[in-house]
Amino acid sequence: MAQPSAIIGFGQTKHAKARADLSMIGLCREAAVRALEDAGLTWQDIDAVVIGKAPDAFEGVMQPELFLADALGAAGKPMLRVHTAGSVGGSTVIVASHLIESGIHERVLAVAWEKQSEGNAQWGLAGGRSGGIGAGGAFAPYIRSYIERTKAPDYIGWQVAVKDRLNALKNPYAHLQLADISIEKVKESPMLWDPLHFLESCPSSDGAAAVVIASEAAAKKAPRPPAWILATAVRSEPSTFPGRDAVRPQGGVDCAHDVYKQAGITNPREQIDVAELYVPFSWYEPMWLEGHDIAGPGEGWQMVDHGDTEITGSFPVNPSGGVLSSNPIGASGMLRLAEAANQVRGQAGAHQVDGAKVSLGQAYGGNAQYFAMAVFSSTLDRVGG
Amino acid sequence: MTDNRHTVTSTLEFPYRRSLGTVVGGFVTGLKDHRILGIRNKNGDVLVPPSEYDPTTGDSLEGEFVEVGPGGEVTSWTWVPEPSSRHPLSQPFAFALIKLDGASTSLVHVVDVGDIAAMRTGMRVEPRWREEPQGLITDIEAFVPEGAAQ
Amino acid sequence: MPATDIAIIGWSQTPSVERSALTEVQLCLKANLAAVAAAGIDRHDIGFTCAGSCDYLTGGPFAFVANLDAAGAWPPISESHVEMDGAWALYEAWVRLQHGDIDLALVFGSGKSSPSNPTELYPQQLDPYYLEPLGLDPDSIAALQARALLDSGKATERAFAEVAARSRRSAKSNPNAQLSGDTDADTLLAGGYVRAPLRSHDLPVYSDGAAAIVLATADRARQLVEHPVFIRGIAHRIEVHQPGSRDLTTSPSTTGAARAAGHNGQAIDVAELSAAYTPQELILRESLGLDDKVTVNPSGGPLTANPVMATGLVRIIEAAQRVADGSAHRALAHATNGQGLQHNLVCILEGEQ
Amino acid sequence: MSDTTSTKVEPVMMDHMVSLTYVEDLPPNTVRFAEALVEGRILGQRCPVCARVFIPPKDYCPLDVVELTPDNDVEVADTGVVTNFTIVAPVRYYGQTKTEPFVYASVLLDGASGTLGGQDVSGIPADKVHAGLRVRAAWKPQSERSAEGQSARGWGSVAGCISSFEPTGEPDAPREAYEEHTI
Repeated sequence: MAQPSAIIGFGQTKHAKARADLSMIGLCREAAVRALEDAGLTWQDIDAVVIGKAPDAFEGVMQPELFLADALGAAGKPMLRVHTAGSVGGSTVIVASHLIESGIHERVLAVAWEKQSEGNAQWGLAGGRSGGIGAGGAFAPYIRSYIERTKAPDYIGWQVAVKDRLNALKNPYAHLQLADISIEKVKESPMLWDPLHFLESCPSSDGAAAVVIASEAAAKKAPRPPAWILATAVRSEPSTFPGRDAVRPQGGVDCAHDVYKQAGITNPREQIDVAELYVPFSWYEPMWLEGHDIAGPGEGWQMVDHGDTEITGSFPVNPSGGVLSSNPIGASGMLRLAEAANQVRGQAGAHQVDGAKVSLGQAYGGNAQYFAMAVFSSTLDRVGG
Repeated sequence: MTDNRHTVTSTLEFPYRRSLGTVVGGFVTGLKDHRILGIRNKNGDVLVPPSEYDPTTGDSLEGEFVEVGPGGEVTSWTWVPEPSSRHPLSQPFAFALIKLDGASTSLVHVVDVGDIAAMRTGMRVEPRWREEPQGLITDIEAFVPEGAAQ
Repeated sequence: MPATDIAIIGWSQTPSVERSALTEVQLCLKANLAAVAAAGIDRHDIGFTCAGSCDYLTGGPFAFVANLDAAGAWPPISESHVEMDGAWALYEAWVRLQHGDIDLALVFGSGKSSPSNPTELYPQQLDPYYLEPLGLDPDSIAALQARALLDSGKATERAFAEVAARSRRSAKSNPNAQLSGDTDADTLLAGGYVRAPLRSHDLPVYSDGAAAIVLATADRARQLVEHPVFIRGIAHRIEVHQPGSRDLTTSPSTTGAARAAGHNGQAIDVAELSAAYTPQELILRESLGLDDKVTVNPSGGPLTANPVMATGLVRIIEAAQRVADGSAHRALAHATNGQGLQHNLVCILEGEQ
Repeated sequence: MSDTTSTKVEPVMMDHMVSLTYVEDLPPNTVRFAEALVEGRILGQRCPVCARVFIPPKDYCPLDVVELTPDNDVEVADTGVVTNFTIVAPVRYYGQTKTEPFVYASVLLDGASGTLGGQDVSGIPADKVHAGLRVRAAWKPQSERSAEGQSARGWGSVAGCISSFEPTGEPDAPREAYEEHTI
């Protein structure tokens, strides 16, 4: 049976539009060195390295983990490269956790990254061709359907955009630091993909994230509290087919129920103290609250409207500022899981949610068709006993 | 469609702009001054090309650059009789591993000697510099037999 | 090493061809359908699926997403993808099966090399600062490795040619091979150099193709098939990237992977090695301690069929085939990733004790 | 935590053009689709298991995971309904030729189960485009039709033969008529 595993170290870069001071190597190492320091370990303590990133064409290096492997201390060790589109950062953590849970390794380093400034993600998303619509163009119709289905008022998206940017002010690593953000500014920002405004969209960032995942024995020796991984799950479904519900993809529903069941969660809204959800466009916050059955149909936007998802609310979402504040694509999913883990470790600093014991991290990718989710806890016990 | 196939051609093209950081950046900056830099690790080995880390341990290298070469010895080589559009020289040339004087590792580069018969393992070479440096590894246009650079 | 025994219970590969008009997903579908049928399972019983492919081969960022169609991803499935040869997808699935909550996994690998020119494409796979701007191509890296091997006195050009001739002869009985025929070293050595000291016979073919394997936990495997092929050990190791910073004449990562996979010099009957270049077979033989009694690449190996990103998975299939048909008691399969044998995986297969 | 970011020297950059050419054969399903389009016909493919009609044909059903053949090809109408859309302000990037906002609509053709994505809607102001709008294909003149836009990456394109979709003037389709097939 699976052995327990825990996140014992987390490091991330200062995310920025361009980290022109660093090579791709330097970017990954900045996060990895910080994760090792947090875990009180050195490169020599690591048994295996798992690397994740979104499409190679974003930086123009085919399988860049081949040249990054020894830069991440992997010489003489196993190295895996994961690629599951936008969810890849989450999948990378999960693949690494499996290496512990299977009993193969004691300490695994997982690194996820993107250096968007080297290339152009919109070009990449368009397959290098003209006429690309960007991720926002792909998701805007789904958002439009959500609004139509739930009769949500238009300001809900603006509220999420403001909340996440205010949260980012408490996170020194966040790319965007928009102290003067306001509903008015979001509403008045250019319409990019109707109904999405510029300020309802994620930035394009350079950044990396890294975590050290350890066995129970190794975690108990860690200098700081571990985040026990109570549950992980991934789900994939085809990009598009007749009858697909792209607003509430079945893969997202199934993935959520899988982690809830593993973790012993019967009432996610009550039993989860904080969630880091992959929200690259504002409306995805209420969409995932409903799509993961944290809120009932049409109730997700009401949670936003009532302030429940604020850092001081009853169900804080993205206290780190989320993808709306930093989007190094390949790393964004890992940041969600690792930020959620840091909350139950009590290590989240100024954006710590008081008393967080159980957290949810989620990443999605592709055409809202790839999901990677994890539940973390400050103890090894299942939620609800 | 000569053979009844429906063939489509597409090009994946993008002008990438890379930031090099201090170590690769220091190396290519050195090339502009006709200096080849390595970096020293904890064991005293001089790594060429230099890296921000020790490849065998992952440890950070704090940037003690060491000038090496410019001469060195070919430790392995092959001959490219028909260069592709991606190769740095249009005439036949050698790819070679070159251990520069003072270096502990070998650098991959090209050797321009005109004929395969002039190549051998152990031969001494030195850089021929590009007239207009671009901040790239190819600012060394090619290595040539020692004494032939002028 | 974890305790749960995992077995290979079904497999399939599409024939390796120089150019297929079918899309990668269509090739994957053929391989997956046949592997699932061979295992005699219902695809809905598969607990985990893992794929290996590379976007840059077909030039489409997110190309791998389309391959999901071939996995049978509706209703949604628990699935992952590595930007690596399918052999590493198999590794990930083998790890996942150790958890004990699922008992069947589907693994597939695929690649179409025909759309691109390897000499143009593969420099993109190298360090972008020091190597890629030189346009260093895979044949040249292999040639640097070959000359280092010659200079070390451990091999001769004739030995390279003998590997090629034997591989082509072996491929005659492999219906999936792209290149086969009767030849000998003298004939091959009469050819000119492509990258001295390598001639065209020393280089791999490039193929379009896909391969799939169904894995099962031991108990489930015994219920489903008469002769499950057990994975006795599987492990992999990577080395330093810069070719000038490592000894190209040996493969310590292969030695390390084999040891971690539990191979301690026991007799091996058949070895299927991802030696895309003839000198690499000699390097791998030494690194694995394989003597002349071991039958190496009875399929013809990557010199005769090389669906990049599935080549390693095909080695596991070919080795499993020899165990299943009784021609090998213990077989070793090897996969590689990157250039100049940078990253190596070893898998040890056996039949029922 | 240590701070390894602080290097105040001017960053050293490297410009690097990557240009890779790919030559592919179109798969048989796309060849049939492209050839029919030039003749003014739109081909779909009906899965005998689930009865869904996919356009363009893929030669397999991704839901039932069965292979399909030319025998499963069916013709669908060149009229249909806009099921969903957005108006895209084109992002600028290398190779992008679009400069003005454009309509990006999904069209469910009569007789099909899946939509054609990314279609232009003309003959109506962009702000009047809406879900439920009945449309008909605006075919290019026969002499200008080509297999342009077809690729081997799985999604056939009508762009070489159909320039856009135009309103038919019929009343809007009720939402129930297409709700299950919007994306």
